Amino acid sequence: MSKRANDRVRTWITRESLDDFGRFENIVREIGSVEDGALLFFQGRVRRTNRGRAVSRLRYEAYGEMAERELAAIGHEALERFDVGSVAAAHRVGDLGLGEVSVAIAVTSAHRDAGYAASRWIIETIKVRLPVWKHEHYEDGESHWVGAPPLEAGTSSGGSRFE
Amino acid sequence: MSKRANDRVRTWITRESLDDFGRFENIVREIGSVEDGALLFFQGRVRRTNRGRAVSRLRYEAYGEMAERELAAIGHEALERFDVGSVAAAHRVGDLGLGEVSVAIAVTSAHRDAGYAASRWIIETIKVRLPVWKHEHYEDGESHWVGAPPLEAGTSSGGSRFE
Amino acid sequence: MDRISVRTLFFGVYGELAARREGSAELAADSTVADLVEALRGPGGLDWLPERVVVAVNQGYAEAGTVLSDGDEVALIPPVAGG
Amino acid sequence: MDRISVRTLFFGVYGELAARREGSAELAADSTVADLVEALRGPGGLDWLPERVVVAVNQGYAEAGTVLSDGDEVALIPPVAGG
Repeated sequence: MSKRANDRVRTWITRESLDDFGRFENIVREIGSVEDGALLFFQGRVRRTNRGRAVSRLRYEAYGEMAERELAAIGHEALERFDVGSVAAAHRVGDLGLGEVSVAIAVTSAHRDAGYAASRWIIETIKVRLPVWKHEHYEDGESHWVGAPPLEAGTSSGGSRFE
Repeated sequence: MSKRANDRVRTWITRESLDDFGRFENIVREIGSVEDGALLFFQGRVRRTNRGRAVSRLRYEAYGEMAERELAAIGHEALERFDVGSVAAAHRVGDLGLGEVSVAIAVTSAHRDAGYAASRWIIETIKVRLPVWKHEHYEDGESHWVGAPPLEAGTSSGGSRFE
Repeated sequence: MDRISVRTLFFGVYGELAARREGSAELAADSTVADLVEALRGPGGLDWLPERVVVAVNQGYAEAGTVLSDGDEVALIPPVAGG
Repeated sequence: MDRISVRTLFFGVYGELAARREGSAELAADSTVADLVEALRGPGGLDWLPERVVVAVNQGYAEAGTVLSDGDEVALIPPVAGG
């Protein structure tokens, strides 16, 4: 592989929309190579229904500097663990509406086996390691920090005390 | 799922470039829904090196009408086999240069498990079922039908008798 | 009808080896795919064609025992290599 | 120095439950992450904080036995939910 690892990994945390495929197309063109026969692009999007509740919108909060570091570390670790050519990964923070992209991951590789495996590993690793939290708002007016333990009666409704 | 199966599958064989992500972005927007939390987009590209040989360009030939039928059947079968919301898949024919996209597959799904599985199943199924053939040209001037049995001495070099 | 005529298509390396992309074959009525392949492979014919070659009839994969009809389109399918 | 001071950060639901996103804590020198968590959970404190809460020190995940230094940034990390 002729490019150095740093030229083959691009990661970032952003308040700006990640909906546009084209942004990633340009990055893949920069960091990929003609030795890559496969591109795998994953987008996570805000789904209307989560655990049976109708979501209206949500907010992602990140531990900014640490999240940047962790995402970069995940990208570089993917390059070491899998036979892939390049990795681009971004996570959105702030307020997102239905259908908006919360996370996007592009992996190029010589062969598709490594690409599928790396893409899957990156999203699973983001979900356990990236210091990002999701505050879901529901159509019934309630809100909830996803992954948080259930609160005692009286504090679970009426939404967040912070906003 | 509110959309009928025909509105959730889009497949085509084309001589036109598939390189542009944006084309797929628009199709995904048409056939996907806000119940889809995951999008998986796969591109197969012309790789410089194949089985140790330096590829200069290649040509895909398809059994046109049958290929259209088979690709549509694969798309619909994916919808039945996996819990996915929509499938878009296209295969290129004609002359392709290095780095050009030969096949592109977009799958949307409520959850990423089904999306990864369906995307992988579609590309593997295309590779065994779609009546498409690849004629590789190498930098040394030779050419070869991929998957074809080795020809006898004297016929293996000098390229195809057809073009 | 005692005899039927089918249209034959040769794709990929088969087109190259047969030195043609299209042809036609005359067969006895009620001939099967296997009968056609045997006829094509016969004396002076396409002896390189695998006995168990993959065949599509009227644009769908067919079995060796599939019975052919007059006017059928029969494609000889080398190993596919899409993707 | 007998005492150290660390900056504490509360993310996600912890910020909500603590009714603050930032704070500070005074500890004996050579205190560990576990000592800080025990102090935070103490009388009149954040009794809902899990004993084995995930903690980052200076923006990297840390162990319960990690020794803290004056000026460290210590984040209390609820279950993450990115992606």
